[in-house]
Amino acid sequence: MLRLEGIGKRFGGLTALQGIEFSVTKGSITGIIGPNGAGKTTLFNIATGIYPPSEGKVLLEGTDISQFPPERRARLGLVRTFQNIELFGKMTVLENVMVGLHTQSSSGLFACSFRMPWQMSEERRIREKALEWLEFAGITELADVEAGTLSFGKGRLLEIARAMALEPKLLLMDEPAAGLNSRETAELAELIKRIRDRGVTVALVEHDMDLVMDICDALVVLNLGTMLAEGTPREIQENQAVITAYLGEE
Amino acid sequence: MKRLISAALAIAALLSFASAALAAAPIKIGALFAVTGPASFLGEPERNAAQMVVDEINKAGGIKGRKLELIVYDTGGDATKAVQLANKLIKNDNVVAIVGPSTTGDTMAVIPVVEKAHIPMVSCSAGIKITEPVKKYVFKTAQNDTLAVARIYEQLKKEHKSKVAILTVSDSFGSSGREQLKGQASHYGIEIVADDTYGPKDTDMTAQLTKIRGSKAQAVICWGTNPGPAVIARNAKQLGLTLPLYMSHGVSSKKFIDLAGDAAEGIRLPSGKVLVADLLPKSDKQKASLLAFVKDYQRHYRAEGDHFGGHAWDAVMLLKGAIERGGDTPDGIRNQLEATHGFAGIGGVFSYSSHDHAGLTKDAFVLVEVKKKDWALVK
Amino acid sequence: MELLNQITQFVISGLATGAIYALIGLSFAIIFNSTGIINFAQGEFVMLGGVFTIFALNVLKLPILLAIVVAVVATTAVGLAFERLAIRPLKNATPLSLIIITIGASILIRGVVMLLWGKDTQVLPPFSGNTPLEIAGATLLPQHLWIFGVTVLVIVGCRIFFHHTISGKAMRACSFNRKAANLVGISVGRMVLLSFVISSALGSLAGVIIAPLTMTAYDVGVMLGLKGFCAAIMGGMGSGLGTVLGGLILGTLESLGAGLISSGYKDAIAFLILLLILFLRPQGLFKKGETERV
Amino acid sequence: MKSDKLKFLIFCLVVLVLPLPLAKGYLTNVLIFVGINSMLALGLNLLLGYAGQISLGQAAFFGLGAYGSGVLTTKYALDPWLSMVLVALVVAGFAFAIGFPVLRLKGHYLAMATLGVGVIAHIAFNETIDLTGGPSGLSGIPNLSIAGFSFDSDLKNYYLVWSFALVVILLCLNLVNSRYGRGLRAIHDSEVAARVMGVNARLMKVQIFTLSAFISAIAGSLYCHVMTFISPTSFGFNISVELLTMVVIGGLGSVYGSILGALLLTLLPELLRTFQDYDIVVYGLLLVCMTIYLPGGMVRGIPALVRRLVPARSGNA
Repeated sequence: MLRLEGIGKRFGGLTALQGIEFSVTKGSITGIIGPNGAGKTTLFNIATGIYPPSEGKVLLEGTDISQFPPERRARLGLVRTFQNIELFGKMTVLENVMVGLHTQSSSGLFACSFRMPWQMSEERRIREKALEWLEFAGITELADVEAGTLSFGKGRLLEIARAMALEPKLLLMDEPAAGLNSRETAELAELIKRIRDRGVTVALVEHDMDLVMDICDALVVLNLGTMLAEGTPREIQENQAVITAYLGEE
Repeated sequence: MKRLISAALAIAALLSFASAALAAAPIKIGALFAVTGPASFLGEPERNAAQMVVDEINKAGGIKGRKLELIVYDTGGDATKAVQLANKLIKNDNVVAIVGPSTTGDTMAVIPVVEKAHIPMVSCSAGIKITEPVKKYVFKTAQNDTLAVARIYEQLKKEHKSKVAILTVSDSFGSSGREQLKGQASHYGIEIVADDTYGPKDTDMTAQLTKIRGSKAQAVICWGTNPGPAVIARNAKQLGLTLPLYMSHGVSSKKFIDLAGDAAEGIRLPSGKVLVADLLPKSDKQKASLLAFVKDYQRHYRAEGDHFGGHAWDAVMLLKGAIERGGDTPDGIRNQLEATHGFAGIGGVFSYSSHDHAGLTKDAFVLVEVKKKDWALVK
Repeated sequence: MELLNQITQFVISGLATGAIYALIGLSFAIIFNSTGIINFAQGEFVMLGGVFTIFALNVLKLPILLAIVVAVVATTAVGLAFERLAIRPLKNATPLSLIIITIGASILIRGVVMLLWGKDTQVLPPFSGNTPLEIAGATLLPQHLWIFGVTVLVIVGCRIFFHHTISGKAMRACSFNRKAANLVGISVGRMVLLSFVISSALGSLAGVIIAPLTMTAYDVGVMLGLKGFCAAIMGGMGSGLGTVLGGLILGTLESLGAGLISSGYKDAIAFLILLLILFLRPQGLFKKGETERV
Repeated sequence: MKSDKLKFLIFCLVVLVLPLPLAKGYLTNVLIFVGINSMLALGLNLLLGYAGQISLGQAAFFGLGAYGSGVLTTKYALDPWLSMVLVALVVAGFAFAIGFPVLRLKGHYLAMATLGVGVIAHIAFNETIDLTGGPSGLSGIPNLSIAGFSFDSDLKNYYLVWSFALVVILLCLNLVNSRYGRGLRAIHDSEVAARVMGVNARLMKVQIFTLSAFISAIAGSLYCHVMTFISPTSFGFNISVELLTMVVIGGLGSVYGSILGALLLTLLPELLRTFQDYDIVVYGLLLVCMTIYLPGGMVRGIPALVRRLVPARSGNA
C-alpha cells in the first residue's frame, strides 16, 4: 500500500531522518514506535506532503507521490490525523465532517454562489453522509456543537470521523491515544479495529504500548532518525536492540 | 449603558436647541472645507476666515437686518465625502449658497450636485477646469494657476532666461501647476529642459535637483505646498545650486520662510497681495480690504492671515454683496454674483460675467522675493 | 563624467535617506522579534520624537540636549502606555487583530497630536550647522553624519544588548519560542513590554535626528513608518544588520529611480522591488531559508 | 435554511422601503455609498473573514474598476455596461495572476505585499495623467442608463446600487453556506488540516482573491458612474484601511456584519460631526476599543453584550 524508500530529512544542519525504508501492507494496522525525538511525526509529515523529503521516495500503491501536495495525496486516499488534534475550531462538529467530504464532491465557486440544482442535491448528500460518519464515531449528539469547545477525547473522535469521511485507503494516525483516559483508549482501540474492518489500511504512531501490542499487526521502530527494527509485535518485543534503546527505558 | 443614554439625551437636547435657534430665520450659507487631511493647509485658514467674516457681518447687524448662519462641514479632502456633504447642505440644511470646497478635486466632484440643485457655489480652489467651461452656478475666488505661471514667465522673459527646469508635487496642486507651466511655456518662448515631480510626503529631493543641476536650465520653478518646497530650498543649498529658484503661490506665507530658514533667501514667488499688504501703494484698490483682513485675522486667531484664508473671505464677501443686491433666493444670488463688478477683495479685483466665472486678471499676483527673512516686492 | 558625478550624488543621498529608513526599520524589527507583532503605529513614535523635541525646545525653552532626552522619555512613556492599554488587554491576539489594533492606535496618536499641536509643519534647527560637506564630488549635510553615526551606534548597541545581557537574551528566547521561554522562567509579558519600550525609544530617537532634515508634522509618521517597514521586510525582519542593509538599499533605489528613471514613479519602483523580494525570497535578502515546522 | 431565506427577504424589504421615509433627504445619497461600501466590505470579508487572508490593497481593485470604467466611457466612449463587465473581468484576471505569488505569503508579509499592490496602483492613477487626469481627477463620466432611462438622481442610483449589492449579498450568502464556503473556513482555522482533508488551499485562496477583486471592480464602476467624477484620493491606503475597519467592526466571517460595518463607518462621520475636529481621535479610539472588547464585531458582540446585561439586570431586581 504505502512504501517509503530511503527517506531522509534535514532541517538546516540537523538530520531528522535518514535511510528510512519500510512498507505498510494493505489491510494491516502498522504501528510506528520510538522514543521522543525519533522522527515519527516528521515521517508522517513527509508521508502526507506537509514538507518534502530531502531524499528518498514515497510510493502509494506503486505511484511516486513524493512531490505531490497534501491535497492531491488526500484525493489519492492518503489521509492523516494530528497529534495535537487539528480541528476547524470555529465550525460545528457536523461541518468539520462535511469538510472531510470535500474530495467526494465537486461544486465549485460558481455552482455554489448561484445555487445550481445539482449543487443543492450534492449538499444534501454531503450532509447525510456526514451524519453517517458522526454515527460511526459515536458523536451524533454533538453535531451542532462548535468544534473548538470539544473535550480532547471527543475532539479525537471527531478528527477520526472527519478523516474517515474522505473514505481513505490509508489512514495515518499521529498518537491517537495521547491525552485519552483508559476507557477512551479502549473505545479507540475498538474504533481503529472497525476502521480496519472496513478495508482501510491504518498506520499509527503511538506511545501507549498496550494499545500498540493489542491492535497492531506489524511494527516499525525508529530511534534518533533511523530504523531500528521492523517486524510483528512479538518479534519486536524480543528484539534486543529495541529493548535496550526503547523498551528498556520504560 | 446609562452613560450612553444620557449622552444621547444631551445630543438630542443640543439638537433641539439648534432647531429653536433656527426660528430667527437667518440666511443659511453652507461651507465645505478640507479642514483635516492632506489639504488642511487650505481648509483650516479658509474655515477660520469664513467664520471670522460671518461673525463680523453679524456683529455689524447682518445683511439687511438678517443674520448670516454659516454651516461648515469638513470634507477631509475626500471627494466622496464632499459629495455627501454637499447633498446634506442642500437637502437637509437648505442653504442658499455654498462656499468652497478647498481643493479642485472636491470641487469637481461637487459641481454636478450643485448644478442639478441650482445652488450657487463659490469655490476656493484654483483649478482652471472649475470655471472653464463656465458652469451656470459655479464661481471661484482662487486665482487661476495660469496667472501665477504668467507672472513668473514674464519675469524670466524680462531677464532673457529661456531654459527652465520644473519640479512639481504629485498632487492636484502640483499637477495643475505642471500643466500650466508646460502649456504656456511656448507662448513666452520658454523651453522646459527638465520636468520632474516629487511626492507630497517626500523628505529628500536631492536626486531631482542633481538631475536639474546637470541640465541646461537657467532657472528652477517648483510648484508645491509646504513642506516640500522648503525641503527643496534646503536641498538646493546643500547641493550648491546657484540657479534662481522660483516657487508657486502655494507657499506664500511666513511659514515657508520659517521652514526653509537661510535657504529661503533670494527665492522668488508669485503671491496674492495679502503678503505684502503694507508695502502696497496707497492707490491700490485692494489695500483697504487687505489691511482689514490681516488685522481681523490677527485679532481672531493670533496668526498671520494668508491668501488661502483670503479665498474664503472673498467668497463670503462676494455672497454678501450678491445677497444685498439680489435677495436670498439661490437664483437671485447667482444672478447677482455674475453681475459682480470691480469688487476689491483679498485675491484681487473681481469682475464676473456670463463668460467668466473666475473674475480675476493677472494683476491679482505680484512677484515677491525673500529678503532678510521677509517678503519684498520685485519691481 | 557629469553622469558619474550625478550618480555619486544619487547614491550618497540615497544612503542618507536609507539610513533613516534603516533606523525606523530596526525599531520595527525589535518589536517583531520578541513579540511577533508588526506595529503599524511605529511611524507615529518617529513623529512623536520630532514633535516632542520641538515642543520642549520652543515652548518649554529647554536646551537642545535636554529637549531630546525629554522627547525620547516622553515617547517611551507613550509606547509603554500603548502596550499596557492596547496590546496587553487583547485576548487571543491573532496577527490580524494586532495589525488592526496598531492601525487604530496610530490613527489615535496622530489625531491627538493634531489636536494638541495643530497641523502645521514644524522645523528643528540642525545639531551642527548647515554648511554642506563635500565627499567625492557629492554633498552632504552635517545632519546626515549624525544620522549615520546614530545608526551605527544603535546597531552596536543592539548587538551588545541582545547577545551579551540577560534581558536581551531573554528577549531573543521569547522570539524563538514563547512557551519554552515562559517555562524557563522568563516573564513573556515583561519582555513584550520591554520590547515596546526599546522600540519606541529608538523610533523617537530616529524622529529627533531626522527632524532637522525632513521637518515634522502630525502626519509624517505614515510614510516613514511604511518605508521603515519595507526596510525591515527586505532585511528579513530579523538580523539587525539585514534591516540596515535593507534600508540602505531601499533609499539608494529610490534615489537612483528618481534620478535616472522617473521621479514620479520612484515609490512604485521601490515597492515593485519589495514585491519581487517577497515573491522570490520571502525570508528576506540576508537570511538563510528555513522550513516551517508544523 | 428557511430562516436564512426569511432573513434575506426581510433585508430586501428594508432596502426597498428605506428611502421612502427619507424622501428627498441627503441620507438617500449617503445610503448609495453604504451600498457601494457594503459590496467592497463583503469582497474583503470573503477573503479576510472566511479564508483568513488579509489584504491592505483592496482600494487598488476598487480604483481599477472605477478608473477602468471612467476612462473607457469618457476617453473611448464605450458603452458603460459593456465597459463595466470588461473592466471587472480584466481586474479579476489581474488579481488571479498576482494571486499565486501574493497568496503564498502569510501574515504580515501578505499584509505588506497587498499594501504594496495598493501603493503601486495609487501611484499609477496619479502618474498616468493622459489617461486618468492625474491628481486633478477625471470628470464628465456619464450616469448609467438602460434604454434611455438614466440613473441621474439619488433615488434612482440608490436602487441601482442596491440591486447590485443585494445580488452580491445573495451570492455571498449562498457561497459561504456551501461546500466552497466550508473549505474557505477550514483554510482559515487550520490550513494544514484543510489541505490534508483534500482542500486545495492555494487554488481556493487565489479564486476567492479573484472574486473579491471582481466584486470590488464592479463596486468601483458603480462608484464612478454615480459620482461622475473620480480622483486618486478616493483609492488610497486610507480607503483600504477603512474597508478593513468596516469588516472587523461589523464582524469577520459574517455577511450581514460587513453590511453593518459599512453602514456604521459610512454614517460615522455624520454621527461624529458633533465632535467636530475630534472625529479622527474618536475613530482611532473606536477601532482600538472594538478590537479589545468586541473582537467578534458588532454582529456577535452586541447580542453577547445584551445577553450579559439582561440577566445581570434581572439579578439585581
